[in-house]
Amino acid sequence: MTLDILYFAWVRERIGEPRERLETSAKTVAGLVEELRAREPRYAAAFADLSALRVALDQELADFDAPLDGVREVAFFPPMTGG
Amino acid sequence: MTLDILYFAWVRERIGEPRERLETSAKTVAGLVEELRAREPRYAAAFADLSALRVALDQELADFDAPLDGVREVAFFPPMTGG
Amino acid sequence: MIVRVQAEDFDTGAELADFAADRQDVGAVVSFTGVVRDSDAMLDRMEIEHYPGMTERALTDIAATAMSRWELADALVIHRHGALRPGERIMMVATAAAHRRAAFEAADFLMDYLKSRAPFWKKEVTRAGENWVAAKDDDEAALGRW
Amino acid sequence: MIVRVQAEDFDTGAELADFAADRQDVGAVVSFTGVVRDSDAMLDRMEIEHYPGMTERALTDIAATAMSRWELADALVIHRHGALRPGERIMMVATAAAHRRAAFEAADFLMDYLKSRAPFWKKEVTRAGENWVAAKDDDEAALGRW
Repeated sequence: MTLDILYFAWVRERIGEPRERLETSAKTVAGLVEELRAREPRYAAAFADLSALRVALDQELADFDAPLDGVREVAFFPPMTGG
Repeated sequence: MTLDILYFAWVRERIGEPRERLETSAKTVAGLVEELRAREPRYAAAFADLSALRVALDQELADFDAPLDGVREVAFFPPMTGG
Repeated sequence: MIVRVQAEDFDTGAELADFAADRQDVGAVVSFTGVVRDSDAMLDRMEIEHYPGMTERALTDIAATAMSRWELADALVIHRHGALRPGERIMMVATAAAHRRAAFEAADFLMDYLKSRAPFWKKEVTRAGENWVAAKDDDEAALGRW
Repeated sequence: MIVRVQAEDFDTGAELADFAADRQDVGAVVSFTGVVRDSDAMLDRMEIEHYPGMTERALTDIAATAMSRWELADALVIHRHGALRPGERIMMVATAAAHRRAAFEAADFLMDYLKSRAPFWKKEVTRAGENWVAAKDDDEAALGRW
């Protein structure tokens, strides 16, 4: 499965790029996070504390145990601070 | 004691004038109301139901049992509907 | 603190543009504008009577109470009197604060008090006749929120 | 319903002048404007990042929810992104309704949801350095009000 992975705010800064395309066989967001963490220290740093992160699947907020079935775009970011 | 008496909204319309000057020996607003009621049917009509009226003494909201001591201006009107 | 009672129209946008401008501690501005409504297309005009002198005093008291109860940078109240057509602005309030909660609450408070404690009376002149708008129990009860 | 996400400034007054104009059933218009605050004169600028696509979608969902929960004639949300100086407008919401309670509550609701559910992130760039503004527990808790 090919996914577009997007990073925002300090997640983007820690990982060093705003987006990448990834081939994965992960079934859930949590599985994808495990895969990313194992890649490089900058990913391990960005994903160290999941309670400080939010995830959106195809531009809708989701949980970390959500399945990736049929998903095209996954975004990781800190809690939002609009307004 | 000489008082300026002001009327607003439908109180003004029932009494037929916006203000008048009155010589009175009434001690309280309620006493003044009794005096006014006794004058003419239009006053009796305007003051028939005190629960539908509000009173201000020298431009501050007051109760009907408030004393008139030192007061210069008394205003009678229905509940306010600003905004 | 700005309190104005006037027959003339006002421009909500222009008032807001000037309001609390150049205050570096303002993060939130809330405004409320009241407009003459005509849901059933019967209204010719709304006539607003007031008590000159007491009106300014009551509005100033209400605004000062808001300034003391919330941390506001500024508060503004404008209320018109006279004959107003459907769609015309009747009044506005605005509040400026560091944070949104204070600005919202203070504007809400200003409106509740202005409705029931400022000496204005509205008469509707419709095709079917004239009638004084009655105060609503809800509006009096709303004061209990504060 | 109007939802705009833009880098350019907007004019609160001009937006309000056009908003819900010519609606005879509107008696109450509430607006909220958020401004870049600089209480201790340290801020150079606020940088607002967002998630193009999701932002418009999230704001539209939030505005549609407000329209369905309150009897609103209209709702408006404008949010800027990019670098903003102290005193610059960040965003505004406006609501129009027959009655004031609906207009106030819906504006308050829009702000609470927009704070915590729309994908914006603020970075403060001060003389002392840069830092991402942390989400407040209060802001998340505020959603429980609705």
